[in-house]
Formats: sequence, C-alpha cells, structure tokens
Amino acid sequence: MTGETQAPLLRISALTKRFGGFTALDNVSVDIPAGERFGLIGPNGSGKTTLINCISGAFRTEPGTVTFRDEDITRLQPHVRTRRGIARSFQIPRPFRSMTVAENLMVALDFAAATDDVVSAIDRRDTMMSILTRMGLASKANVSATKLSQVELRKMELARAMATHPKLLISDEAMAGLSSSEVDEVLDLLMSLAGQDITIIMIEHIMQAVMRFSDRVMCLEAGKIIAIGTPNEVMANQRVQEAYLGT
Amino acid sequence: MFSFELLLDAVVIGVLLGCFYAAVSIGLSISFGLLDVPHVAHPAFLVLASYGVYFLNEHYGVDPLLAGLLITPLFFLFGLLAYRLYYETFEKRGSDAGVRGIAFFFGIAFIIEVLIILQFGVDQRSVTADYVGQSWRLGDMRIPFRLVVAFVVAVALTILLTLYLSRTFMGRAIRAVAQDQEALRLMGANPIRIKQWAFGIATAVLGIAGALLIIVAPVEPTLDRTYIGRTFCVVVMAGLGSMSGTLVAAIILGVAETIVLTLFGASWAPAISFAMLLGVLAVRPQGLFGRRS
Amino acid sequence: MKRSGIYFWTGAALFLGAALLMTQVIGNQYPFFAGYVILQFIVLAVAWSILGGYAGYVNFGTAAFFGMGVYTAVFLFKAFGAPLPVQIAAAAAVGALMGFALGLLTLRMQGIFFSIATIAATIIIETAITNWRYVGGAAGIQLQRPAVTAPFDNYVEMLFFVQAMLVVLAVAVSRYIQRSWMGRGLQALKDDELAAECTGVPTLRLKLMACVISGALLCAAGAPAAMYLQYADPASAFNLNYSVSTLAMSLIGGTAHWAGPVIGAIVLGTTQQLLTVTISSEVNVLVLGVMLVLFVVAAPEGIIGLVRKIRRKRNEGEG
Amino acid sequence: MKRRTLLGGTFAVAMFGLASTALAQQPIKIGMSMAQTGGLAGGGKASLLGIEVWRDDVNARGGLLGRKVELVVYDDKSSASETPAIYSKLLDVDKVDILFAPYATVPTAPLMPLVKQRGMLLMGNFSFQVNSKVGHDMWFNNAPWGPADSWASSFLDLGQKAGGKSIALLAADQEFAQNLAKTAREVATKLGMQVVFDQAYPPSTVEFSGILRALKAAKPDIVYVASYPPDSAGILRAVNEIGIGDNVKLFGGGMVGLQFGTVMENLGSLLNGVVNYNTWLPEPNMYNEGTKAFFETYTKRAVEAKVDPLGYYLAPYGYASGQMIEQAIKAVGSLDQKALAKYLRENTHKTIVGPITFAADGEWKESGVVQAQFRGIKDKNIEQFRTPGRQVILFPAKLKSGDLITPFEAARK
Repeated sequence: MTGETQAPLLRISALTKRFGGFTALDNVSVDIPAGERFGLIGPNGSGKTTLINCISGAFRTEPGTVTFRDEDITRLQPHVRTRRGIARSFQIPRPFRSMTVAENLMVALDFAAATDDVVSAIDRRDTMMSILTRMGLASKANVSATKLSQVELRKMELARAMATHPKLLISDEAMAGLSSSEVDEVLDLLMSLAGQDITIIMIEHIMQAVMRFSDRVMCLEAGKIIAIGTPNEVMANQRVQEAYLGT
Repeated sequence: MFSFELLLDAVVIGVLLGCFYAAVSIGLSISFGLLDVPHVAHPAFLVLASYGVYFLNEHYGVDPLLAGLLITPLFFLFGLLAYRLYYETFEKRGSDAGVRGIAFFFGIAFIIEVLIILQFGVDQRSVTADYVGQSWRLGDMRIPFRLVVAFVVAVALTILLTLYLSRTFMGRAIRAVAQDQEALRLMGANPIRIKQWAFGIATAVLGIAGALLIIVAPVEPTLDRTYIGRTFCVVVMAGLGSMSGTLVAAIILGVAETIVLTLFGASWAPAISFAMLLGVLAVRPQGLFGRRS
Repeated sequence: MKRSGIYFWTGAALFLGAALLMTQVIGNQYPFFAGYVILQFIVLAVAWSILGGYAGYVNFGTAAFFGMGVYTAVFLFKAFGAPLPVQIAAAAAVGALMGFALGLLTLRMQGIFFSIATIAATIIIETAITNWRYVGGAAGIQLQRPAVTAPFDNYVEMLFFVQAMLVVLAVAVSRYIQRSWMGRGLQALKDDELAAECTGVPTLRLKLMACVISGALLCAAGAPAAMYLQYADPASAFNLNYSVSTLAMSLIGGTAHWAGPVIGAIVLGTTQQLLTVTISSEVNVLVLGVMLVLFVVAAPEGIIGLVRKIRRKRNEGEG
Repeated sequence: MKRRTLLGGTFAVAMFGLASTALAQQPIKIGMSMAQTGGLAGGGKASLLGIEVWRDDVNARGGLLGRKVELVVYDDKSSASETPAIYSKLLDVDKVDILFAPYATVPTAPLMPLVKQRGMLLMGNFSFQVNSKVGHDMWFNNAPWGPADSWASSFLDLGQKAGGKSIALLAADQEFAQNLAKTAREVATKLGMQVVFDQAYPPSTVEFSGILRALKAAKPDIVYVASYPPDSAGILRAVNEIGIGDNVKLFGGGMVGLQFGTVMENLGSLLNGVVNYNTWLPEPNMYNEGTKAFFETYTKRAVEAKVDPLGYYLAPYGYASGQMIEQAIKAVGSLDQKALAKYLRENTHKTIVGPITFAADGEWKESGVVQAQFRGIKDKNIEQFRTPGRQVILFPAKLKSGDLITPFEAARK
C-alpha cells in the first residue's frame, strides 16, 4: 500500500514546541519513509522525548505540522493517532498496574485494533497470544504487570504497542537500565519487528545498539537537528562528537 | 449602601480574617502541600487543639496563646505517630493511597469528633483572655484585638516556617523530599524520617492555630466540617507547599469574603470564595504560587 | 458469559418480585422506611463507583448530585405537580448535565484536585439553592404527597419499590460497563491516563460517559427523597454525610467489581440503620469512623478483595 | 436473592428483640427521636433530660393507668432525613402509645404527614409553624410561640415605644431564623417602620465584624437579630468590638443560644443590654407549682449528663409536655388518641411553666414568649444567672419585672 506513492510515512515540518520561555523543539523538519529503521540520539534534555510526544499527540504543537500517511494529524488526539497506526513505548515503563500482561494487551486490541478489522473475542485472544509468544512473554500472560522484571516490562510495553497494529513504532529508550545480554535480546526483537512493514523510530543512549539498528540516525541538540544521515556519517560529525560524546 | 469607608473597613477586616485563615491552613500547606498527604482530618486536629487550649484555660487559667504553645510538643508527637500510621498503611504499600487516604482521615476525623463529645459534651466552648472582646480604635475604624492577634501570629508563623524551610538543613530536606524523593535517598537521607518530621511540624503548628481558632470564635465538636473546604481551598489556591503563598491566598480569600459580606449580601459569601477556587483550579491548576512551572 | 447473564437477570427479577411481594404482604411499615434508605444508598454507592471506582476519579460531590435530585423533584412538583416518574427522569437529566460539567473538569484536574473541585462545586450549588426562595430557600419546604397509585396502598411502599427498580437499573448499568469495552478502558485510564490514550483508549470520551452516567444515577437516586421526606431543606439535602457515606460504602465493599458497592452499601447502610435504633448516640458516628479506618487499613480492596484473596489462597492450596 | 434475605433477616432481628421486652412489662411507651449528635444536640439533650425528670416523677407517683411510663428514644443526628424511618420504627415495631416530636423544626417537618396519616397525637417540641401547611388537628406544640407573628411584634412594640422608627434585620440563612425574619419583616411593615438593612448570613460565617460595620452604617433604631448559638456569640463579640452606634435603642430579639448556660457563661458581660426572647427565666413571676422542685432535680442530673447546667430554655417545657399528657391520660382514662387530643384541645393545662391553652392549630393560644433584658452580668460566672434581676422581663405585661433601659449603648454599661 505504502509503496505506491513516493510520500514518506511520516513527515514532520517546521515543528516548534515551547514551554513557557524554554524552547524544547526549534523548527524541526524531517521525513521518515516507510520501512525505515530510524535512530534518534542526543544528550539529555535535547528534545528527543518532546519530539515523540509531539508525534504521538501527548503534546500539542504550535506552529508546525505532523503528517502521517498523507494525512495531517497535528490536531488529532493521541488515541486517534494510535488508531491511525502510531504506537509507542515509554522511557519509564507505564504498564496498567491493576491488570495482567494479557489484559494489558487486550486494552490495545479492544481499542486500537478495532478500526482495522472486526474480529471475534477468540480471534483477539489468538492474536494476543501470538504477539506474546513472539515477544517471549507467553508464560507470563496471566501474571500481574506489577510482578514483571525490568526487561519483561520493556518487552510487555513493546508487545502492547504491537497489539495496536502499528505502522510506526516509537521505542523510547527501551533498553535503559538493562544488562548487555538483555539489550541484545530487546534489540533482536526490534530488528525482527522492523522486517514486517513496520517503521521504527528508536531513541537510545546505548551507541552500539543505535549503530547496529539504524538505517539512518538523527541527532538533536537543544531542540535543533545538528546532524542527520547514516550511522557512520553522524558519528563522524564533529558537532555530534562535541555535543553528544563530550569530546 | 456603598461607601468608601465601608470598603476600606472591609479590606482591613478581610486582611485580618485572611491571616486567621492562613494560620489555620498553614499546617495543611505542609502536610498536604509538601507531603501530598490527603489530610482531611487536619481541621479535626485543629478543633482538638482548640479543646486542649480550652481545657488549660478553663481549669488552670492559662492564657490561650500560651496554652497553644504548651500543647505544641504534644501535637508534634501526635503528628509523628499519625504519619507513622499513615505511612505503614498507605505509602509503604505503594499504589493508590488517594481515595483510601481520604477515607482513612475521614475516619480519624469522626473518631476525634466523638472523643471530644464524650469528654467535653456538645455545647460550644470559648476562652477568656484580656484581648478577647476588646478592640483597637484607629480613626473611625475599630479593629477587634482577636483579629490583631490572629494577624500577628499568622505572619510570625509564615515567616518562621519560611525561614525554617529555606535556612535549616532539615527544612531544605523537607522541601527536597517534596520534589524528588529518589535524589534525597541517593544523598543518604531517609525520606520517611524527614516526612515524618515534617508531618510532626505540620501538626505541632496546629497547637497555636487551635488557640487562634478558639480565640476568634467559640468552638463546638463538629466545627471541623466547615473548615475542610476552607483550608483546602486556601492551600490549593496558594499552590502546594508555598508558605508565603498560603498567606497571600488566605488574605485574598478573606478580603473577597468580607467585601461580598459587607457590600453585596452575606448569603452569597461562601459561593464566592469557592467559585474563586474553581476558577483558579481551572486556569492555573498549580495554584497562584505553585511549585510546578 | 451467557450463563452469568441469565443468573444475573433471574436474580434481578427475583429481587424485584420479592420487593413487590413485600409491599403487598408485609403490613408493618418500618421495613419500607428503613429499606428505602438502604436501597437509596445502594444506588448512590453503585453510581459513585462508576466514576470513583472504575475510573478512579474521586467525586466528593455526591451530596451535590443528591441534593440537586431532591430539588429538581421539589421544583417540578411545586411548579407543575409533576408525577414521580417525571421527577426522577428530570433529575436524571439534570444529573447527566452536571456529570458532563464534571467531566469537563477532569480535563484539567486529576487526583485530589478533582476531589477538591467537587467539594467547591457542592458548596456553590448549595448556596445557590439556599438563596432560591421559590423552592423554600434556607427555611425549607413542606410538600404534600399526591394519592398513591395501585397496586400500592401506601406511598412509602411505592417509593421502596421505585428505589428497588433504580437499584436494578444502576447495578445493571454498572455491571454492563464493567464487562464491556468501557470497563477495560476505564480501568486502563485509572491505571495510567497517558498510557491508555497511547494505547488507543479515548480517555476523554470515556471519562465524560462515566461522569454523565454516574451523575444521572446519583441525581435520580435523590429525586424520590423529596416525596419520601415530604420536606426539603438545603442543609439536609446537601449534607456532607451523603458524600462520606457513599465513599465509605464503596471502599468497604470494594470498587473493583460491581458487586462491591452493593455489598458495602448493604453492610454499612444496615449497620447505620440498626445503630440508629439501638445504640443511638454519638457512638454511632464512632462506629462509622472506626469501620472506615479498619477497612482501609486491614482490607484495602474491600470485602470483594478479601473474598478474592481467600479464594486465591484456597486455589493455591489445592494446586 | 442473598441481598433480600440479608435485609429481611436484620429487620426480623430488630423487631424481635424489642417486641419481646415489650410484652413482659407492658408499660406505657412514649416514643421520640432526639438529637444526640449534630448541631441540635445541645438543645436535644437538655430537652430530653427534662422529659426524663418527668418520667421519673410520674413513675414515682405510680405511673399512669397503673402502668409504668417508659421512654423510647433514638438519635436523629439533627437531620431531617433520619426521622421518618425512626418514627416508623416507633409506630410499627416498638408500637409506642404516645409520640413526642424531636427537638426543633427540621427533624419534625418530615414527620407531620406521617403522623397525621396514622391518626396519632404528636406532642411538639419547640418547632416553629411546622403544622401550618399540614393542618394536623392532633398536634400540640409545647413551645410558647403562640401565633406566628406575636414573637416579632412584642419585640418591635418595645422598640416603637422606645421611639424606634427604622429597623435592621440580620438573620442566619437557616430555617428557624429565616422564619423569624419573615414575620419581623411583615410586622415592621404593619407598624410603619422602615427596614434600612436586611441581610441573611450563611451558617458557616466565622467573623461578623464586616457585617456589623455595614449594619452600623445603615443607622437603624432597632436591630432585630435571628441567629443560632455559634453566631450569636460571634455577633455579640463583634458588637462589643465594633460598636453599634448611639442611635440603636433596642438590640436582640431572636438570638438562639443566649438561653443556654454555657453560652451565657462564655459571653458574660457582653450580654448586658441585649433584649432577647426567652421561654423561662428565674424571675419571681415565672414560678408555678413544681417549678422549683423540677429545677432542683434537673440541676443535679445535668452535671452527670454533661448537658446545659441551667436548662431554662427547653427542659421545663419537656417536663410540661409530660405533664400535659399525664393530665390528659388521667382525665380520659385511656390511650385513645382522639380522646386525648380532644381533651388537650379543649382544656387549660396546669404545668410548671404556667397554664397552657391551645389554639386550633395546636400552637399556644396566647404567646408565652418573654422579652427580657440582660442586666449587670459579670464574666465567667454561671451561678449569677440563677438569681432574679439578671434578665429583666419587659414583656408580656403580666410577667413584667422591670423597664427597658435605652439606648442600647447606655444599657450595656
């Protein structure tokens, strides 16, 4: 479907976001084509999370527009964007604490997936189990979300995002605080997801992960884009090295 | 019926009344404003303090303000205990203290009400002191001493607490705990200990506030119910945890109430203050002097 | 799933049938007077829980809704001599409107701020009614009941049955919400509003719906009180007691399941009625206070939570 | 299903327990609710003690119709919403023989239709004009209010005689005070007085300085205040502090609370000069047969019960309620409600608060409300109120024990 037109999956144009006198995003424009694995880096407070909050709709932007699959979604509420195909995970995991893992996913299936195809309760249960299996969480289906380990929480967030049938998945530091073997585990998961008609924006501090994962990398500093290109190009950029790597 | 003198009078009385509101709310500004404890039993503690003051005044002839000071250490201990209980039941268990916290403190408030009734009966009580019932002439104006006392005490309390919170190590720790508990833990301080201490102070302040309550007007056991709305109104309007903000918000409330009372008709006065609160909540949910930007 | 539906509706029909039978068989009036109050609290607790329990928005203005229900009935009765069903329906409409306004508040306020705003709104509404002379103002108003409709031979018996119908309605609505997509959505937004929104839950719409439904039922529960008391005054109609009792009942029963508030209202409501005619002194208030503290401390999930815990333990023991 | 059986079960228990004790002794049961908690509790408890003293007296005399008298009392929490269920319990479960009304108007109002429908006699207890709409012909109020407007007119008459031409009305925004204010407004118009200030203040008002400044600015000759106990104290304090102006000739009227011992003790010298309504006072003309003995007993028992140590306002009228019922039952010789009502309506009853005759609406035919001025009161002394001359009766003429001192500021000294 997306291949027929040349337009990118997501277009951000001239996006600016201010909090009081503080400018968190300053005239940011970027196109992300369908199927890309897009890495977003930058020092703390550079505007990465603000940017994805603007994409997912948690913040209203003024001025600037966000276009998704040829539709201006700047004024849409977050849940509508989710139904249009934008899913995200959170920097600090935000599970539904009173629910089991399975129920967490059912929320997504009940609300977000409903617009795509009407499926029976049994179908949804199957879908949910297949997502959990792929994420390696099948055994935890009936466990309360509060009882999960850190890496399981990360995986569950991704699973819940996947259950909304996204076209664009935004992963906000899904590997923070994980051991190196766990980082590889989650990275493999994200790589495997990216294969299937899903575009992924990954925000990450762990450089090796970004380098391994991304087709293209963008670096933000103080709300401005300072570099964009292949991982190697961005890493070689002097401003990136100064701002981000502190050398 | 409008006249300039009346307006001026209303403003002066309103400022004094506002200071009284500040004095009875400032403890809540710590316990609810800084510590996020939904302390709906705050006014019940306040009335309890008033009865303590009444007891000392009635039986030993102690001056009400002095009596207030005397019961302060007792209330400090009482506060430590109350927070411990609250912590063990809610904060330790983590999630969703909100509704249950409110219900818990309502329960405590009812228990206090009944204990007061059993001990002192249902009749209203008041205290005697030289400054109760006298007034101070200022030109054409006459200002009740009671309110002057409230004014002085409220301002003193505000200054003391502001200094305490900004100048002392413990005070700064209390403010820090309100903002970032984790950071404090990393610094090696025990946030629970600090919160408990702060709650103790918030309760201790009620000793003096209770003295003011019974100096300004007679008290009866269920008086706390009228003060739930008023004290929370002040604290929320001020913006959580700001001591000087509490004073200013309370004065705004007092002046607005008195002006409406004097010039427009008393029966609408409560609606006006709470409409102001709703307005503030809708436009500036963080309050007039809120800590969140 | 279907089977539980059959059980539920059979139970509801039996309950209504029994209530009707009571009115025809029992000559003693006291069960109806006291029962009416308990049924009224069941409706209030169930209605409150739709917003306060499922969505986690603690509405402290139950008294405002209840009082407006009373005064809607008073106004319609005084102005047009409107019959009871019209009074209740109109009260529900007023309650729905008030609920909508409350829902708009949730846009800007959460947690305790929302609760405080509802307290403020209650005081403003009470003040307005106090200043409205047509419905009696502060002095209150006495009302004369019209003749009772068959098959009832007594107005209070009829009110008892009407309130029983409201109970079934409220419980059915609450049960439907809990079991439908709305219930899961409300639970999600209660846990985490932003995460819910980003998982596709239309949080604002759900909150508005919960507020409107809860408000309509709260107000409707208040409407028959005008005819029950044949008297209305603002201090009684907007009594803080309604807010606190409703909250207490929901918490004591447990808010995670529709049956929680029903159980809580029966337990606490019956206790209060019994205490009124037995101990009958300030100890009454003491019991409420102690019950609140005890339940909140010892059974944070209410009676429903206790039952679940015991059941889970037993299951684990067997497995 | 479960719900219903649980409900039914509790009722059965409640009914059973009380029915079985009733059969054993068969006393005459007098049922009532009385505020033990909430805003009316202070009055309710004192009133109840008065009735209890009567019960003990009548039982000491051998009871009524050879049966002991027993009181069945429940707490109505000062609220209107509790009383219908309580009185239904009294009627249908406890099967009491005689009904007394709860103290005050709000809890009584919802009962009137119920009692009328059941054809029961109801002995009222200090409610105000609660029967005017219901028109129950078996209602008798023990309070000496008399015709609705007599209260305000006695006060305004005093004011007019003292040369007052303008009046200020200050009333609490609650039922009783609003009813008083309404009649005062009507009487003032009738007397051709100018109403220069007319305000209602909300019950939660803490500070009255502002209102009194506004009132003072209106320069009234007469100030009519209809207030409740907590506010009465606040108003008098503010009067003392702010002053009220030299042109005020008469101040007071309908302040509830200035009849209660603890309130009076607290206010002390602030009371001086205030002319306020009252029901009973220790002035020479107020003593009737049994009055002295009653107060001796009451004073002793009030200390243990932690209720109003003076108890002038309500307690003797509670006792009088009992006396009237006692006389009616003795005269009729049965508990037939209609016959008792007929007797009460047609006769004059001797009580410790004087002879009582009822009008057709069940209120006193002639008002027994006295207007009295506080004189020479000192601070913190409750015993002073027991001696005559502290509250000088100005009205009615037959009970008069002194003349009005005006203006108000002069009387305060």
